[in-house]
Amino acid sequence: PEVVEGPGFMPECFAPWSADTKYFQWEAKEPPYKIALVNGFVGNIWRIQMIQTAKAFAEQDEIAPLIEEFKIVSTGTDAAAQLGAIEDFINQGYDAIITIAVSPTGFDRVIRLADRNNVVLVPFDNVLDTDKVMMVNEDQRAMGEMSANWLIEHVGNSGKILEVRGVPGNSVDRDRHEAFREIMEADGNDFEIIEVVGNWAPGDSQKVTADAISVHGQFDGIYTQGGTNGSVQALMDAGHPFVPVAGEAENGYRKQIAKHSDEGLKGLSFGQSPGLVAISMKAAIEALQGNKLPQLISVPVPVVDYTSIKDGENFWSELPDDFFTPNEFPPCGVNITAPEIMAKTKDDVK
Amino acid sequence: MEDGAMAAEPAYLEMRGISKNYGGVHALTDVDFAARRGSIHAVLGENGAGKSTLIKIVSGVVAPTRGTMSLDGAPATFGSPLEANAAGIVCIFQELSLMPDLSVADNISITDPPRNRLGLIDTRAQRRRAEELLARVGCEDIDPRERLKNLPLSRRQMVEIAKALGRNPKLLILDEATSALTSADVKKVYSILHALREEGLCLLYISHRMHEIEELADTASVFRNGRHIATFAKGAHSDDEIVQMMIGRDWSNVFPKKPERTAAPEPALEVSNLNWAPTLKRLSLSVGKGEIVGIGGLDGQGQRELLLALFGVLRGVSGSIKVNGAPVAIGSPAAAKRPENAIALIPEDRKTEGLLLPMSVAENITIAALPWLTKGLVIDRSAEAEKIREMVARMQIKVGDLDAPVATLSGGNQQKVVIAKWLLTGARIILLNDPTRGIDVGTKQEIYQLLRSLAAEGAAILFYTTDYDELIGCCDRVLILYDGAIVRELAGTEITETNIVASSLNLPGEGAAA
Amino acid sequence: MSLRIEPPILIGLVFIALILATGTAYTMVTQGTATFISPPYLLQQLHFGAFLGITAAGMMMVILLGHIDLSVPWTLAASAMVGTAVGGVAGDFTALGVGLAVGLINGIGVAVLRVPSMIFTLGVNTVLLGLMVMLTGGFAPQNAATPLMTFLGSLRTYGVPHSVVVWALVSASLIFVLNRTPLGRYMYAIGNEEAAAYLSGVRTRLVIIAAFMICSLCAAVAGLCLAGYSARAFQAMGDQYLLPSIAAVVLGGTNILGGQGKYSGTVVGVVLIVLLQSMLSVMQMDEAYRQMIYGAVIILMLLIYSRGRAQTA
Amino acid sequence: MKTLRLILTQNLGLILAVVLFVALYSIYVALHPNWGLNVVLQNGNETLALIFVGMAQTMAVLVGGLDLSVGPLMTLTNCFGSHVMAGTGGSVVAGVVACLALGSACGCLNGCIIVYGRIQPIIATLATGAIYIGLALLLRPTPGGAIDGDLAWAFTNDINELGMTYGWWGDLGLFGKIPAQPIFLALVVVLVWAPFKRSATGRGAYAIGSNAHAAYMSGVRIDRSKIAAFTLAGFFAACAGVYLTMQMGSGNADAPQAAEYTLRSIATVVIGGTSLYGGSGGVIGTIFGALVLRSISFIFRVVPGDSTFGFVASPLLQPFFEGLILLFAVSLGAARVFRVRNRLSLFT
Ligand SMILES: Nc1ncnc2c1ncn2[C@@H]1O[C@H](COP(=O)(O)OP(=O)(O)OP(=O)(O)O)[C@@H](O)[C@H]1O
Ligand SMILES: Nc1ncnc2c1ncn2[C@@H]1O[C@H](COP(=O)(O)OP(=O)(O)OP(=O)(O)O)[C@@H](O)[C@H]1O
Ligand SMILES: [Mg+2]
Ligand SMILES: [Mg+2]
Repeated sequence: PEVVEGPGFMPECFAPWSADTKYFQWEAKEPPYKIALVNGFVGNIWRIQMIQTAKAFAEQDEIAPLIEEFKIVSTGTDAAAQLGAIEDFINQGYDAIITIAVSPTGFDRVIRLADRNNVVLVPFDNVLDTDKVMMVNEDQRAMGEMSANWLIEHVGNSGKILEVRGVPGNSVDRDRHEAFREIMEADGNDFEIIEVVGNWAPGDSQKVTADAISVHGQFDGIYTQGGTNGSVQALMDAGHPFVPVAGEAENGYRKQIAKHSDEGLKGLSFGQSPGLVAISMKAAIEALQGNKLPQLISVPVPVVDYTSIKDGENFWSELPDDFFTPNEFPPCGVNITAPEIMAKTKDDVK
Repeated sequence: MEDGAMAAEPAYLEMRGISKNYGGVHALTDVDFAARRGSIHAVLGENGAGKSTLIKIVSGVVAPTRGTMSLDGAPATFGSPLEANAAGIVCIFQELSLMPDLSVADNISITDPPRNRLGLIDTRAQRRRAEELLARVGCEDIDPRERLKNLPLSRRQMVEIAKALGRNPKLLILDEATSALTSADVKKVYSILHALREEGLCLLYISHRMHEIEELADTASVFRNGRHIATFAKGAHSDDEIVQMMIGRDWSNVFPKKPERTAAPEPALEVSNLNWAPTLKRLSLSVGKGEIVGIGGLDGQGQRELLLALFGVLRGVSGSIKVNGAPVAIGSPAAAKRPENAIALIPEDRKTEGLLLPMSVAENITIAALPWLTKGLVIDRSAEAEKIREMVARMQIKVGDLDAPVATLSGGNQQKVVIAKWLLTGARIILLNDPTRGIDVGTKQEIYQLLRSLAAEGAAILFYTTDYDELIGCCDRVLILYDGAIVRELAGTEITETNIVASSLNLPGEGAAA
Repeated sequence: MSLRIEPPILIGLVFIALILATGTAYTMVTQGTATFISPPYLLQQLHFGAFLGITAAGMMMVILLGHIDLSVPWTLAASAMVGTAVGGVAGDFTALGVGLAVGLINGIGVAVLRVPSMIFTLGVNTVLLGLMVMLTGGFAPQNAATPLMTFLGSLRTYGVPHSVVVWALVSASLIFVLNRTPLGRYMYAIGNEEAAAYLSGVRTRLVIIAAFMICSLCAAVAGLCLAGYSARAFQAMGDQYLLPSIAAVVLGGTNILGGQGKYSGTVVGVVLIVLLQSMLSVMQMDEAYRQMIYGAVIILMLLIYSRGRAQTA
Repeated sequence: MKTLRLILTQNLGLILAVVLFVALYSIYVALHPNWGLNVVLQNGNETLALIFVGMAQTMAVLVGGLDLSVGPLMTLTNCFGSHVMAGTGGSVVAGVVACLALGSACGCLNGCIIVYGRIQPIIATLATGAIYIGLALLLRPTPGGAIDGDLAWAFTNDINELGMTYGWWGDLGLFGKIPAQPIFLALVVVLVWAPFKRSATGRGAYAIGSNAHAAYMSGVRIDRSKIAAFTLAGFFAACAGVYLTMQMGSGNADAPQAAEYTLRSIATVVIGGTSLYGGSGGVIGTIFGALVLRSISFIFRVVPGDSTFGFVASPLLQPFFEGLILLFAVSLGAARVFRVRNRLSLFT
C-alpha cells in the first residue's frame, strides 16, 4: 500500500491509534472480493464467538454483495501453519486476509508477499510488532492502566493486591501487566502485589486465586486478566469478603457483579471483543475500495463497572458464562449483539 | 576327578572358586572349572543346576559374586558381552540373541559389519558374508535380506550359529543351541563343531540330549545344585552313571509303561477335514480318552499350526471339530478352555507365550483358572492359595517364594508352572507343543509320568515333539505330518525310529509293506 | 500383598515432606505463618488434587496395560460440556455416558483395530475437540454446573471437600478391582505379556476395552467435579490434566511400559505434583523457573528411584 | 522378482504413506486455482519444521522410546537462534552452527539421562521438555529478536530469490524456481541420516528397538547407539528450530506450539510407517507422514464452500473433520489386523 496523509475514511469507526499513526491506501478494486479469515487456535469460546460474528457479518445485507467468497480456516497454535495458510490464500488470489496472529513476530515474509500481490492483510486482536501492515485492536496497555487507576480509586493508595496474569510469553499479557504495574508502582502508591499465573482460563484463575488466598490471607483488591469469573468463584469459595475486582468481559463475571455488587463485589469489566473481527473485515473491504485507513486502528475498549451493568444490554443472564459480552460497535455499523449470533446459527444448523 | 591324563596341556579357560548368588539363591557355589583348546567340553546338569549361570559369567553377562577367571593364562574379567566378544568368547545363548526386525545379514554382522572406504556399512559385502556363513552351516535356503522375524525358530537357531561362526571365536559356547533343530540340521552342526575342534577352538556345549553329548563331547563336566560334581573324559562313565551324577539319585526307565488296550478308547477329540490354507490340508484325527497321541514329522510341517487351530488361535480354519462327540466352534483360547471343551495348550515358547515373567509364580499358576476361583466378582484368595499349594506339591515345582517373579525359576520349573496353570483349569484335552525342550532328563521323566497319569485319569493328550525317543517311549499312537497332511499313523509296535524317520520324509516305512 | 512400602512411594513421601518444608520455610520468612502445613491449606490442595487424582487413577489403568490415553483432556471437557448442555440429572448421566462411549471407542481402536494407543487416542482427542467446537458454535449450549456437579465439585461437609470423597471412592474401587478381581489380575497380565495372557484364555480385547472405559469414565467423573468446582463447564478445561496425570502415575512407580505398579503410588504421585505446582505458584516464581524446577524435580526423583533399583538388583 | 517382493513387503508402511500423500495432495492440486511452483514453495515452508520435528521423533521411536521434548527443543533452539542468528554473513553461519550444537547437546543430555539414569524415554523427556521450555522462556520472556529480513526471505524461498537477494546470481530460469526447502531436507537426509543409518551405531539403534536384550547379548554398544539416537533427535529438532527462526525471523517461547509439534510428530511417525515398538522404519516415511498431515489441512483451504463437500470446510466443522481424517489415516494400518490369520501375530 501507499503511505498517505490523513485524515482517513470514517474516522468515527476507524480511529487512528495515535496522532502520529500513518495512513495506508490501496489501489481500488472492483467488488465483489474474495476474503479469508485465518484463525489460529479454535478450542475456546472467544474464538468460536469470533468466527460466528465473522460469518454473521459477512451475511449482512450491506456486506454480502461485496463478498464473492468468504473462507475461514483455523490453523491451531502452529505459526508455520498459519503463515502457510495466509500465503496459500495469497497464492489463490484472495483480495484480503484477516488474521489473529499466533505470534507477534515472523510475518515479514507474508507481508512482503501480500504487498507484492496487492493483498490487504489485516491482523487483529493479537497484533504484530510491526508498522508495515494495517491492524485493528483495542489498546491492551489502556486496559492495564484503566484497571490500575480504577483499583486505586476503590482501594486507596495502599493495600495488598492480587494480580492474576495471562499466558506467559504472550504480548497481550506483557502489555497489560506492564501498564498495570507502572501505575500501581508509581510514586505515592504503596501496594504489596502478589502475582500468579492464570493463563486467562477460568479454571486456572480459580485455582491460583484460591491458592493465593489460602497462603497470603486477605487481599484488598484483585486484577485478573482473564478467566475473571474463576477468580471471583475462588473468592466466594474461600469465604473471602468481596473486594474490588478489575477483570475481563466474560458474561459470567458480569453476572457475578450484578448479583453481588451490593455485597461488596465492586467490579470493573473491560473486554477484548470478538466483534473486532467485523471491524477488521469492514476495514479490509473499505481498503479494497480505495479508501484511506489508519495503519493501526484503535477500537475503544468496551468497559462497564458495577454501576453501569445492565441485563440484556451489556450482559445476558440467560447466556452461558464464558460468553464474551461486548460485540457491537455502532459507529462502524457492526450491530450484531451477542444473543443474535448464537440464535442465528442455531437456526442455520437445523 | 579323573583328569590326570589331560594335565599336560594347559587349560584355555580356567575358573577358580566361582560363586554366584541371586539374593538368597545360590546359583553357583565355589566352582572350579577348566576347558582346553581343541576339545568339545560338555556341561551337564539338571534344570537349575547352574549351567547357564556359568556360561553367563564366562561371557560377561553377569559378574560372579566371588572367584576368579583366567583366559589363556591371563586373568580376565568381563563387564559385558561386548568385552567378552573382544576377547574371542562367543556364546549362543539359550534364549537366542537375534533382532527380529533386522535382516538376516544385519543380524549376522551386527557388531562387526564390513565397511567401505567411508567407514559405512558395505551392504553388498555384508550380504556376501552372510551367504557364505549360511552356506557353511548348510542353510543356503535362507535369503540374507529376509527379516529375521519371518523365519521359523529352527532357522533362526541356524542363523544364530552362522552369526557366532562369523565372529571368529576362540572359545565358542553353545547353550542348548540345537534344542529346536531337526535332526538333519543337528547333523550339520555336528560336523561344523568337529571341524572347529580340529582348528583348535575351545568349545563348551550344553544340552539335555544325552546322545548329542555322546556323539560330540571329548570331556564332560557335571553340575548339580550349583556345584561342580565331576569332570571326566568321554567314555569314562556310562549314560546311566552320568545321569545319576546329574540328578543325584537312582535313575532307570525314563518312560512309564504304556497301558495295554483291548478296545479302542472312547474319542474325546475328533477332527475331520481340517483345512487352513496353505499350511493344513484335510487333516482328520481323533484322540481318545486316556490316550497319548504323538505328532511327529520334520519341523515345520504344520504341527504347530494344527495345535493352534484346535486351540482357536487361527482364523479361517474350516473342517469340523467334535469334543466328546458334540460339534464345537472354538474361536479363541477363552472358548477352548470353557468347561464343555476343557482344552489346554502348552505353547511352544514358554517365555513369551506361556508365562508372565515378571509376575509371581502364584499369579502365573492361577491366571488361566481364575474364572473358577472367583466368587461373585472377587477372587477367592483362600481357595486360590490352596490350589497353588496343591499344584506346587503335585508338580514338585522347586520354588522358594511363591510371590517371587516366575522369571527367577529355572527353565524346567518354569515349564512345570505352565503345565500347572492348565491342569488347574481341569483340562481334559491337553495339547502340548514340544514341552520338554530345554528340560533336563530328571524333569523330563517327571513330565512323562505326569502325562501318563493324566491319561490314566481319562485325559486326551495330543503331543507334538521333535524328539523321536519321546514319540516312541511315550505315545500310544503317532501321527506323522508331512506338508500339512497326515501321511501315516503308527500304533503299537509300528512306532519305531526307522518308521518315524521314513514317514517323516514321506517314504514307505518298514511296516508299510505288511 | 505385603505391607512393605515400595521404594518409589517412599521416595515420593520424602519429596512431599521436602516440598512442605520448603513451602513452610518460605511462608515463615515472608509472612511469619506456617501456611503450608495448616489443615485448611492441605485440604484445599487435596481438593485440587482430587481432580488430578481421579484423572490419574484412570490413566493408571491404561498405563498398567502398557498403553496410554491422550484423549483424557477432551474426554474430561466433552463430558462436562455435554453434561451441562443437557442439564439436570439427565445431564449427569449423559456426562458419564460420554465418558463410557469415548472409552469404548478408544478401547475398540486399541484392542480390536490394534492401532497404537498413543496415536489412536490422540486422534480421538482431536475429534472430540472438533465436536465441542461444533457444539458450542452451533447451539449456544448451557454450561452452568448441574446441582450434582456443584455438590461433588465445590461443596464440603465438615470442611471436607466432596471431591476428595469422590477421589477416595474411586480409589477404593480401583484398589478393589486391581487386587481382588480377575479383571485386575488380567490387566497386569496383559501389561506384562499380552500373548501369554491371550493364550491363557483371557479375553484380552474385553479387558483392554474395559481399562479404557474405566479411564474415560474417571475422566468424566473428574469433569463432573471440575465443572462443579468452576460452577460451569468450559472448553479446554482438561488441558491441564494430561501430562501431570501421566507424570503422577509414573512418579508413583507404575512402569510406563505396563505390568507393574501399585495404586497407592499414584496417589502419592498426585499429591506430590499438586503440592509442587502450588508451591511454585505461591512462591511467585517466574514461569521459566517454574517449568525448570518442575522438570528437574521429576528427573531427580526418577534418578533416585532408579539408583535404588540398580542397587537392589 | 524375489527382490521386488522383499522391497515391497519390507516397506509397506512407507508405501502406504506415499500413496496417502499422493492421493490427498492430488485433491489439493486439483482444487487449487493457481497451483504452481510457488505453491509448492509455500507448502514446503509450512511443512519443513514439522518434518524435522517428526524426524527427531523418529529417532526416539526407532530405539523403542518416545521423545516428548522434541517440540520444546525446537522452541528452545528457535529462541536461542533469535539471539545468535541475528547479524549478517559469518556470524549467522556461526549462529546456525551454535543452534545445531545446542540442540544436539540437549538431545545428548536426554540420551544420557535415559541411558545412565535408566529412566524410560517418554517420562525423562516429559521432564526435560519442561526444562527446555523454561530455558526458552528465559531466553525470550516475550517474543522478539530480529533476524536479518533479507536472510529470512532468501533462505525460505527458491534458488532465484536466494541469488537475487544477495546479488549472487540472476534469474536461473526453471532451475531457479526450485524451492529451498527440499534442498535443505535433502542435505540433512543425505549428510546426516543416510550415514547414520549405514553406520554400526545407527544399525545398533535399530537393533535396540527390535530387541534390546538380544542386542546387548550380541555385543551391540547399547549406550552409544541410544545416546547417538537421542543426540540426533536433538539435532533434527534443532534443524526445525533453525528453520523456524529463519521463517519467523524471531524467537517465541510458545509452549502450546511446542506441545502441538510434539504430538503431531508422533502422528507423522506413525503415518510414516515406523513402528512405535521400534526397530523398523525410518525418517523417509516420516517425511511423507508429515506431508500427509499437512495435506489434510491444505485441502480445507481449497474446498469450495458451495460444493457438495463444502460443509467439510465450514469453519466450525473443520476441526472435527480434520480429527476424523487423522484418525482414519492412523487406522489404515488396521487393515492388517483383519487379514491376520494367526491371531498370535497380533501381539508382536
Ligand atoms: N536372574 C535370576 N534371579 C534369581 N535367580 C536366578 C536368576 N537366574 C537364575 N537364577 C537361579 O539360579 C539357578 C541356576 O539357574 P541356571 O539358569 O544357571 O540353570 P541351568 O542349569 O541353566 O538350568 P536349565 O537347564 O533349566 O537352563 C536356578 O535355581 C535359577 O532359579
Ligand atoms: N486378542 C484377542 N483377545 C481376546 N479374545 C480374542 C482375541 N482375538 C480373538 N478373540 C476371541 O475370538 C473370537 C473371534 O475373534 P475374531 O472376531 O477376531 O474372529 P473372526 O475374525 O471373526 O474370525 P472367524 O471368522 O474365524 O470367526 C472373539 O469372540 C474373541 O473373544
Ligand atoms: Mg540354562
Ligand atoms: Mg468372528
